[in-house]
Amino acid sequence: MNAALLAFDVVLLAGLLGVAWRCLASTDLFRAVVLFITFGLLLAIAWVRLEAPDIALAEAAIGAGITGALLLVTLERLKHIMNPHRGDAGPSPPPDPVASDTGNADAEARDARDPGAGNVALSCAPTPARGRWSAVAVSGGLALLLMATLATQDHGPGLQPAVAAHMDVSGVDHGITAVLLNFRAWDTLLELAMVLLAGLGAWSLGRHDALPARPAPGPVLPGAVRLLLPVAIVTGVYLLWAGSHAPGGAFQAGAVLGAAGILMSLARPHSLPDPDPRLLRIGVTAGALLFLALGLWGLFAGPALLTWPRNLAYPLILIIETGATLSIALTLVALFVGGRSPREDA
Amino acid sequence: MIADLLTAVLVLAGLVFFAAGTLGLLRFPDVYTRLHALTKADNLGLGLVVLGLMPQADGPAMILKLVLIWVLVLAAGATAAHMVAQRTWTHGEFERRE
Amino acid sequence: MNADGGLLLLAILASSLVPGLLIFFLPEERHGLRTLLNLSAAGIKLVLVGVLLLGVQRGETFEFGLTLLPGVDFVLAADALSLLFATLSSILWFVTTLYAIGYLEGSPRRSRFFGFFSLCVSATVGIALSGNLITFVIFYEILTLATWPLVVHRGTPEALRAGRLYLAYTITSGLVLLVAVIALNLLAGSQPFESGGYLRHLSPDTHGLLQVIGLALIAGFAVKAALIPLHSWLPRAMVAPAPVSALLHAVAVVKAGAFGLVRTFNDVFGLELAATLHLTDVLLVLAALTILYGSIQALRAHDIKQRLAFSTVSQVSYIALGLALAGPLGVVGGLVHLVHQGLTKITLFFCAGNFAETLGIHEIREMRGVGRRMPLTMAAFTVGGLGMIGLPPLAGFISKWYLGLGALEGDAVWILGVLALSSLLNAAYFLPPIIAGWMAEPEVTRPPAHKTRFESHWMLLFPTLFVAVLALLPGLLAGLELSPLGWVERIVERGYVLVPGSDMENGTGVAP
Amino acid sequence: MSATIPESLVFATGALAAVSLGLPLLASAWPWQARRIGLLGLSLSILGLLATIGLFLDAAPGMDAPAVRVGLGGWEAPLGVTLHLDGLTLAMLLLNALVALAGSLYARGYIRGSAEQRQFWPLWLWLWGGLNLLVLSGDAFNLYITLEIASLSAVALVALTGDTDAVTGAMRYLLINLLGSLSFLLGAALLYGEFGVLDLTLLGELAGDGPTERMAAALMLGGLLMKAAVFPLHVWLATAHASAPAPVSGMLSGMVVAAMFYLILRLWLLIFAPLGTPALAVLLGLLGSAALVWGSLQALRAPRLKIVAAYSTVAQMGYIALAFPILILQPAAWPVVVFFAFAHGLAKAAVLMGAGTLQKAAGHDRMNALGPVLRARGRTVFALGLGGISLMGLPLTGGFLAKYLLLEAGMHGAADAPPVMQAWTWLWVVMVALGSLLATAYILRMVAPAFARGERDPGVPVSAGMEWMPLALAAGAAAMGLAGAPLMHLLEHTAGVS
Amino acid sequence: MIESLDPGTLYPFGGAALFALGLHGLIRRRHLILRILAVNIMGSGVFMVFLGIAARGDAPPDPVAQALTLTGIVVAVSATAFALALTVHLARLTGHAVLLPGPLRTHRGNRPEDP
Repeated sequence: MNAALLAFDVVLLAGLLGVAWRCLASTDLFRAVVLFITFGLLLAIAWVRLEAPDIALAEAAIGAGITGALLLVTLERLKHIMNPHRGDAGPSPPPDPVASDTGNADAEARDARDPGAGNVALSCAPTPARGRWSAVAVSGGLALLLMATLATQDHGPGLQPAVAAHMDVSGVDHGITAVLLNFRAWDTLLELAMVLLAGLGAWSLGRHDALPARPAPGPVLPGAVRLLLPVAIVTGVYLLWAGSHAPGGAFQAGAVLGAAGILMSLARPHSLPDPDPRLLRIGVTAGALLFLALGLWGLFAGPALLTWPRNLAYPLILIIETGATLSIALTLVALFVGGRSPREDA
Repeated sequence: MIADLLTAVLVLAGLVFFAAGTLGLLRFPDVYTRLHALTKADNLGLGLVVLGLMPQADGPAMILKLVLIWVLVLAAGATAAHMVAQRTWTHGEFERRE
Repeated sequence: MNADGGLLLLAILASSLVPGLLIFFLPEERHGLRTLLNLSAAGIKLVLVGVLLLGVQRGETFEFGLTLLPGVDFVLAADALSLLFATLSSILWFVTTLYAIGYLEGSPRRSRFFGFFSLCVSATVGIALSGNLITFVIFYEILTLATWPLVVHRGTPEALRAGRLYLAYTITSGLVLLVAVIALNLLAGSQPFESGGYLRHLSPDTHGLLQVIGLALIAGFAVKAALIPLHSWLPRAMVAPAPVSALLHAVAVVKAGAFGLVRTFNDVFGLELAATLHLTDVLLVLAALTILYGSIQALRAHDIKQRLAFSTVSQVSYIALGLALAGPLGVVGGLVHLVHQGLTKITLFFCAGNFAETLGIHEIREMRGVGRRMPLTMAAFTVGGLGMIGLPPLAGFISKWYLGLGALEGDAVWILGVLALSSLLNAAYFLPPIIAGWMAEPEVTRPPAHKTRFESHWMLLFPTLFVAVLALLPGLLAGLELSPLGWVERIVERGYVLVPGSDMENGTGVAP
Repeated sequence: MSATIPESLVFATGALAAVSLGLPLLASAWPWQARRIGLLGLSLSILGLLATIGLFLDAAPGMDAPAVRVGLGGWEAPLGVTLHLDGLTLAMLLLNALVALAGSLYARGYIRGSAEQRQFWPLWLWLWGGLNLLVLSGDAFNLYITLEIASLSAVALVALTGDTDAVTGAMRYLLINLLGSLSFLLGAALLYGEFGVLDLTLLGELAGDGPTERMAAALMLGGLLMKAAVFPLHVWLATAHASAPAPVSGMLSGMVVAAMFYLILRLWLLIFAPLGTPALAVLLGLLGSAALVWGSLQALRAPRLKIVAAYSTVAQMGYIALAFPILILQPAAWPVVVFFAFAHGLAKAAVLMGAGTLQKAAGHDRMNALGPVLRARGRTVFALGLGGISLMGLPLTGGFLAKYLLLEAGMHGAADAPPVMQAWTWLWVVMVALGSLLATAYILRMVAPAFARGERDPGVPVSAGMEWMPLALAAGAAAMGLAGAPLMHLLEHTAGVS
Repeated sequence: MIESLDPGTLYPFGGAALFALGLHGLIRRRHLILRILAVNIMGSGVFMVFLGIAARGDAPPDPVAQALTLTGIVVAVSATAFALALTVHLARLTGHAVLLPGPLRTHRGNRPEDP
């Protein structure tokens, strides 16, 4: 039986390495991004194979989904920056039945003439042959060294027994959530800070441009969005709640809700009002602030920071996870939108 | 025992449709036909796989979740296909420069 | 007594440091306040040094210690030797401040000048009062940092080049010293100066290493003591304003190097160990060569300040010579010359500054007949010149007399020849300007000076005359207890050099 | 946790971590008041820190374990994340607080626009908080996250000015940081794979010198050396530091680079000390010497004041890299790294902020046209000079003590090293001496125009903070010259120092 | 031979290979988007090593290593998001999204006419 599994592993790893190699070696950025998203999905399968469903969920939602969306929108922005005023007038495309008088109508008409030109931003020079072999030697050598070192390691169980021993006290009965939100809560808190910091950094660079994603003409997308949004929100909440006893949790739920937000901002970009900057800032910081505030209770009363009293552990963890989910979803949408809202600088 | 046999048969049938879809993707000349191959074959394939997994499910909740997955993939597939088709129709073939 | 003794030392240091830092932040136009600060600081320091002098004479100990790092202590201590240098520099600082205020009347950036001027003096006094080698090196390098801005004060490209050369020499010497001090610290631990040297107890097998360290220390101090071949920065630094050349290059900086040699030979190695390690012979040759080389270069120099600079190069080597003779009489000669040369040389520099400031004279040949126009300054110049040559009643004679005795005692008879030859050379480059000054007819008719009460600005004239008188006193009153000679004999008697068999030991004390 | 650790110290450790995270969070939630939160918070945290140092100093002799180890969430070492408080941590926290407070007071005048302030202050506090958490953390994975937080906020701050140089420098800095962090994480993964434990102290007890430790050391220390801009990997430092806003470049050169070396030292003391082979010593020594010479030569050639300061950082980091081969011979001399970090941190922050003041006043910082402003602004030039003196290692400054310790350790190590290493160690001693000479050259190049004759033009008036902060920092660097013994006393109580 | 190639050793090897592949891409490719992808692939490599370690031994997988990987993925996505925002900002300023290894602009200011 494990011969079949071994074969599956070898094929999967070969596939992963192949996709990664093709992705990094391609000269067309769009192809590289698509390959990268495929790589993310294959990776999710690998995590399932390694009996880590939570991580597979996160990888699919965040690694492939959110990162893929960010990459695609960045490519669109680069294309928009590289050649904003393109080409000559030509036959205009069939009238767009639903097109509202968006500012982009003329831009859309313009770039319809030479479809290929738009992609000049999306290609990049192939790698110069000069330093090729030295780079291959360095990375190959590093790979072999790593493998040799890993081969010498024996197969201990790691901290699994320690976690199992304290599961009864952790307030949840799913290992990973217990580690994330109780045993190593400090890592998770700093991780929320990291997400927040990425948002602040993106905001500090400048104001966000008019969303490049032009609403596709026709009723199909708005209709699909109307259908998918509620389902996404319900799924997100379900994931959040299920995290305490089954694979799921704040980050996966946050990613799903973030994806819903991105979908909403893509489908109807212009009718979406910029949120009040003060509320947005507080919303983005709420998750981590709540987490720290509850942690302070442990500092003053209990033995150390971030200690949950035994009987209150589950409700506390649930509150923290909700806050974290909202903040992560908000931050991911903000990162997708790009810079800070013009209202902030008023 | 019957359930395992049923699952194996249905999943294999599903795989056949997936293979057909992939073959279509590789062989068909232009965007629109490839879209057909992908959305039609894969969705059907997925339906059969979901059916195949149902006997393995341990409770009505799991079955409903499987059906929900299938419905979502259908909706997403249809929307995506429409979007790609419309963009190609308005902006011409996304030529490949190798 | 010890606690407030340390406070007294700190007060002496602070008395020039704190006003210096205050002056930095004084706006340029506050002349009155700046002069007040300067003079009061100089006055307070004089009083404090006086108190210290009396204290040390009564035999009390003054000590201040602060551990910078485990095994590295910042120690200030006042003993007879340090008093010698501290008294000299505080008296001369008072006089030079007066002179500088007069000299820099109307020139820009005086707050900056006097700020760094005060820092220099604090560093000099710090050098005098430092209790161990690491503290000495710390103040040695602070002196470098404080003097550089004064050398480049005029801001001309030439001054900046001179400053760069000065820094190159002194920073490198500071580094060499630091490495040597660390090596010593590793060998013998950080010990305070101890008369007779604290290294003499070390076992003989470390002598090879001690020799290298000794040579490094000599090299490090030789830069500031302007021994050849490390002297070339001194003539170039004459580009600085006169008060800087007078106090710093005639007294503070150059003496710091010489004082360093004195401390190393007397209180670190001890003269016997230095002799066995042949360090004294190296120093002897270096000193002799520098004396002659300095005098010859002085002869060839046309500019007054260049001549005085080269004369300083040779005169400071007398102190090194005294040390190198390793006999009690030689040391007496060297130490007493430290004071005499300081007083005499500062007189000459003040006169040079006076001539330049009042009549714009820079060259030796322009001094013809200057005696008629500026008789008092010319008289001071004469006293200084004759003192340098070493005519009997004056101070120079006493140091050369003791150096001669020391040479005889240390049976280095050829040194007598060097002394005689250098005195001749001194005469050769000092007598012509003196004679020309008094006797010769002024070539160029100078514009009639605007009638002031005195021949030049009073703040330039009085300090010059005061210092000229000071240059006379040690010669005439050599027998007194508190005269430099008397004080140096007390230092030497206190067992610095108890070379067995010398007549010094039985306390007869050679009367002048 | 041994009973002798007083309750108040455990609380203080937790409080320090909470404040270091709470302040940035508050500032991010309420950017309109971020400046006030920042200034108030920083001053309070300094007071708290001083109190903690006092507590630590009189409790430390009584404690059997040299370090206060607090398991967050009540979970002890292998399972939970532990915070780590000992002499070394407190010294770095103090340095971080001092440089950050000085930078904040400086930034009050430097960052004018209200929109720009709203972006600057949260990121600034994140940088300070991230570095605090980095220094407090005692867990390998937690170190990875704090490294990421500090690096990301540093990159965002560099890119804040928005001119082309800054953003290019920031991008290059970001890529180097990501590469460094990932290699650090892979090293931690290898250690976890071998020992199944992430806590540094436990790793220290388990680690020997097998293949895993060697590979993990190469990856982790390599990543950190990359972030600390040691010679071959220093390319990002010049553009990033030169074009960043002055308080940021002060913090980058002063604190971020020093924190990386703190981490290298911490890993060295706790885990990787047995790996110190002569070959590694020679390699690190050569790297350090190359950095020293290359950095100084570039500093002598650089046309702009801030670039001279940036390359001077590369050179000074060469000093610290030189300290490690000497540490292999003379393990007891490890405090030299902290002394260098401290002295360089204060002095370099003073120099860079001084340069920022001059740039603000003159509108540019090209050296060949800066004469008039230099002549007019005596106070800033005095700060540059005093900071420069500490960089040169001349007496009675922090730099002097650091150089003294390094020379002493080098010569002591050379005295009783095996013959082959003796030659190399003497080379390191000579390089240290040469380094301070080169430092004199480029500091002189910065300060000399102020003394040259020429017209004086104070240029645009600058705020009081920008006028006095460089001087305060330079005075701090000088005052550290007298504070050698207390710092050494504080450092005695450090984990991993047998 | 077969049982020595269980996931506990195979996937860490794969992770090491991915890390090296990503490093190669990061060194060689100049375009920022590709470099960011390379960094992500390196990150995935490290996470594969972590999860490979977690799956070692026949005991149920080690939740701590898996939690660390989850945290790592979120940190990776935040760093990537910021890197992409910075790339767009750089493109807006310089007109291209490539970090040319060209001469350091630091020595540009030598001539007086330099900005």
